[in-house]
Amino acid sequence: MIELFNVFLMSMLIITALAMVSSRHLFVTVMLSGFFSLLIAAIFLLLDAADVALTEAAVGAGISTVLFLGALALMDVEETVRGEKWIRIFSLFVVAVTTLALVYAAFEQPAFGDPNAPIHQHVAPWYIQHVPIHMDIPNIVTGILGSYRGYDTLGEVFVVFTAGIGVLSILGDPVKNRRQRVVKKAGLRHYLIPRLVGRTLIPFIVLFGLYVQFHGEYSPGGGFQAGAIIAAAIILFAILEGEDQALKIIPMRGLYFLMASGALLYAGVGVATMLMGGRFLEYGVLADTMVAGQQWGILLIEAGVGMTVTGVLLTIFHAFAARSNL
Amino acid sequence: MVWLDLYHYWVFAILLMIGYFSVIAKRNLVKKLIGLSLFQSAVFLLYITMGKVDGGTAPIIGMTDKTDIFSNPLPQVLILTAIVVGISTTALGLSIVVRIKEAYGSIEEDVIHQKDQVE
Amino acid sequence: MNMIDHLPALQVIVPLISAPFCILMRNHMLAWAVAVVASGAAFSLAILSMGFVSDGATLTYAMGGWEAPYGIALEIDAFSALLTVIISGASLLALLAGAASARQQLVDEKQPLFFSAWLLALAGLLGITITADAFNIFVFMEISSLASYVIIAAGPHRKALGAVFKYLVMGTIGATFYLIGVGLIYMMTGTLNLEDIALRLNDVSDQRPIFVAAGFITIGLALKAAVFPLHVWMPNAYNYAPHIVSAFIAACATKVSLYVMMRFDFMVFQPNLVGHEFQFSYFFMPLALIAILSGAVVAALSRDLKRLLAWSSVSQIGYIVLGASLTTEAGLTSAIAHMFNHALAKGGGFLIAMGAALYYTTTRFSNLAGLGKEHPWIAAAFVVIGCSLIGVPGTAGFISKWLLVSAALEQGALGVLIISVVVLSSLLAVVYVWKVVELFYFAPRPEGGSSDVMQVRKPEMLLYMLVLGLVAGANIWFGIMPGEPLALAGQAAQALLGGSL
Amino acid sequence: MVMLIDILATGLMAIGAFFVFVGGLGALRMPDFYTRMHAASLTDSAGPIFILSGLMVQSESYLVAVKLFAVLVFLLITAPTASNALASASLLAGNKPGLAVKRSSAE
Repeated sequence: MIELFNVFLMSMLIITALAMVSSRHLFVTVMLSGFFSLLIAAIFLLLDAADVALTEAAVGAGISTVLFLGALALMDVEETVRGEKWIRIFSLFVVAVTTLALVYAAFEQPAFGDPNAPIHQHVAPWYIQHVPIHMDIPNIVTGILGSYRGYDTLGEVFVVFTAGIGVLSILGDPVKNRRQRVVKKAGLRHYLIPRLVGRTLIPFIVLFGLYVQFHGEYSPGGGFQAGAIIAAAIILFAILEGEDQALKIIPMRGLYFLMASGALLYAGVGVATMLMGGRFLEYGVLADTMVAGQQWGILLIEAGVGMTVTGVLLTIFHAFAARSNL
Repeated sequence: MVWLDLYHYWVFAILLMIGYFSVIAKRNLVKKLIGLSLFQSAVFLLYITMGKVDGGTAPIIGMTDKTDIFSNPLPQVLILTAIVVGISTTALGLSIVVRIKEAYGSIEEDVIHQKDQVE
Repeated sequence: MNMIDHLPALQVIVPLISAPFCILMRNHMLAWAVAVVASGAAFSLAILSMGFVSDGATLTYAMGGWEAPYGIALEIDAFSALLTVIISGASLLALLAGAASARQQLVDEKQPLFFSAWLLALAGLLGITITADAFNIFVFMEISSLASYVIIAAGPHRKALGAVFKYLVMGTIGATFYLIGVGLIYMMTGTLNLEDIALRLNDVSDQRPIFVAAGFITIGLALKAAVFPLHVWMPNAYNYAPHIVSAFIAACATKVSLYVMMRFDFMVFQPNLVGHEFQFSYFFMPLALIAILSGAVVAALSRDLKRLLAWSSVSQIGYIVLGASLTTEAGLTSAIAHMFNHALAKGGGFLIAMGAALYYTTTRFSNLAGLGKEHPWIAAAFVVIGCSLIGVPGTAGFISKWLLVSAALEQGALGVLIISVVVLSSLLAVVYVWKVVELFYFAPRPEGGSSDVMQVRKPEMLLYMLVLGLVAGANIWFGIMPGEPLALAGQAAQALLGGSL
Repeated sequence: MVMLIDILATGLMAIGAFFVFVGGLGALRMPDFYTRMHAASLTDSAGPIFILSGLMVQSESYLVAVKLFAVLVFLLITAPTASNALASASLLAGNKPGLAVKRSSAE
């Protein structure tokens, strides 16, 4: 039964992808890409990847759609020029070669879901066995993300940070950009109902974000998802009440600070463990016992991740919105 | 049937093709970015698929007490990272597209190319 | 634990942590100073670790205290030590020399963001070279690429935007290809640590997914390394980037991708896959030969100094790939030594372009005519660096070319072809270097060309001249006394062929 | 008892599925924007009410039931709001309802 559902979702996925690429209207493409993300999140959930599904839903369907729409507000939404024929033929050729390579690799792969596949033999069982011993938290994904591969996650935070300062550097400071233009309408002021409902809901969304943040060790969730959710709540506020109001609550300087301090908190935990006699990001030394130290470490770095992600996503949103005037 | 057992893999391959084609063949810059994110999503699917274990559950201890078989958590960790990398790339790409639109008045690669030639 | 034990971690962490501090600086000079200090620290750490590995030892570090393959391991051996020296040295020198140029090309209030991105690019490149984990390479590759897009997009000309977009698309495709390859390998071996992969690959080496993975990883990294014909993103990106960025990125970015490619190929695939070294050879050698010639031809035809240097890079990357594709110890030694020497020459070349642009705003040939009369030192430095690009005896470029030629001689008949290509391209290099030298010394100054010159402050100029002199001097020094880099290159080549990490 | 719960749950979910199906059909077949939107709003009002109640009846623990209820409440607040925003945006953009257009042309 679940297989059938899986096949259905997969077919929808392919149909959506085809529609996305063939549609000439960019607005349609972007809305479909949100739908695509939601579908693929559902598939991830069926494949037991709850954390990934939550992230994809928050980031892919939520934030990325908002970004695309914000950018589309600044440009023509119609795709006018069709590529020349030789380009299409060349692309088909390149894609065909790649696909042939992938088809060639398909056989001799372990079967889908085979518990004896090499991937399930070597490192993974060790993690599943040792997470309860080393850090005693139920969510194994959080354990690996925060501790065993904490260095990857540090890198990831800095990727996000790079994107934040990159967008700022390319598009310019939102506050200055806004000042240069005449602000016509701020937000959806004349829509009473959305405003009212939005205002009621925003605290709950933030609350949910905080739950996802601090419950990440016990259930799917963690800093990235929480950051995306909290950022989404504030973006909703900005859409309803206007950019300026949102910037009054958290000004640009605050966002800079949020971005930087989140990244620094994460790296700072690493430096602290170094100074306390451990290796970089060896949380065990933070407290008396290994387990307590690991839990503290993961809690702290997840907080850092959440701060940076929130700060960066809001910064990017403001940077786009200031250009488009919403 | 070997073919049908691998259907997740085929979906991955088809999505990859669609995205890749869109990146190379489309002349519209936003379309290229959309294709790029499609291309990356396909790879996410590849990783998550290979982590699935038959009869397993999400790797959270004590979430359900029916089984103690867990799907492989490591690919999930990797893909969490990759998703965030993907959105970062998209955001950066979009901001460049916005600037290109402002500088050239178009987001079609051919038009931009023409304007560069004229100069 | 002793602080020295933390060396591999500190090498990456120091620039990484400095980046967030940079954006909190309100003053652009302060941001610049933070970047200089961080690069300087990274450079001294790199020199320090070079001292440790020069006797054949490797420094290892288990991140978070988790031993590989469960945690992420860092590793510095001769090859990576040489790379870290190149990267951090290029960053430090470009920053020191480029203070005036940055002021010329960038808006003051954007400079904290710019230098922060610069440090992230530096940390990303260092992170790639030091890690021993296949997925960690991807993460740091993305840090360095995203940061490079940002600093290249800061270029003043609108064409920089188009160039960066192309770079972004192709770079992301390359990284995603790499990710597919790593995924397939992980599927078959269940591990991500390079050393562990090399061990466990042996059991499954005859299976198809591994072949395909090798292909995806090689193509993906070749894209990032701008190996012909995947170089199309590079010339424009280097050309339209701010001058200070060109000097940094051109000296080290593509080499890091080449480094990863060589490490993967020689340490993971070749010991395990039957016949892989021949595939590697036959795939890359023709490409390298075409790259060497075509890059030099386009460079000889170009009418802009930066464009010339960028296309010369296509040709010079060809030399590195050619050396690697011989798959012999001598060939690899020449490739690795050329990484170092080319970084010196190309970094120096872009420094000249930076200085010329300070006085004449652009680097078009029509603007630069007669530079030698007004700024004799810059022109003299170009002569030295140009000789190094050509490979004149007594300069650094000669050493690696000589090594390459002697490595090719071992190959018999094939060697003759290789040597003739090398000689031909050296002649082309003489053509393009001579074009510039002639322009600098013998062409008359155009009327009123230098009217809109920016005000260059004295200390900035002094720093610039000092760095330029240092780089030009180094091109000669390492041409006469190539001891240390050559020893490291030899060790690295041995380690690569020994198949141990 | 278990049997009864199963029947009840299946029945509720079937009704919900029916509403969703009708909503989808209407969104495709209705003549103009507003009527189509009206049909589509069925999929996120009546549909979820029945489907989620069916799931709640079936759920194993109270915690799951409460979570499902929270989801339902959230949906019932946001879905109409979204429809309202969409409709008024369309009206502001000058998109007249089909019936009104017909009437004015008949007069």
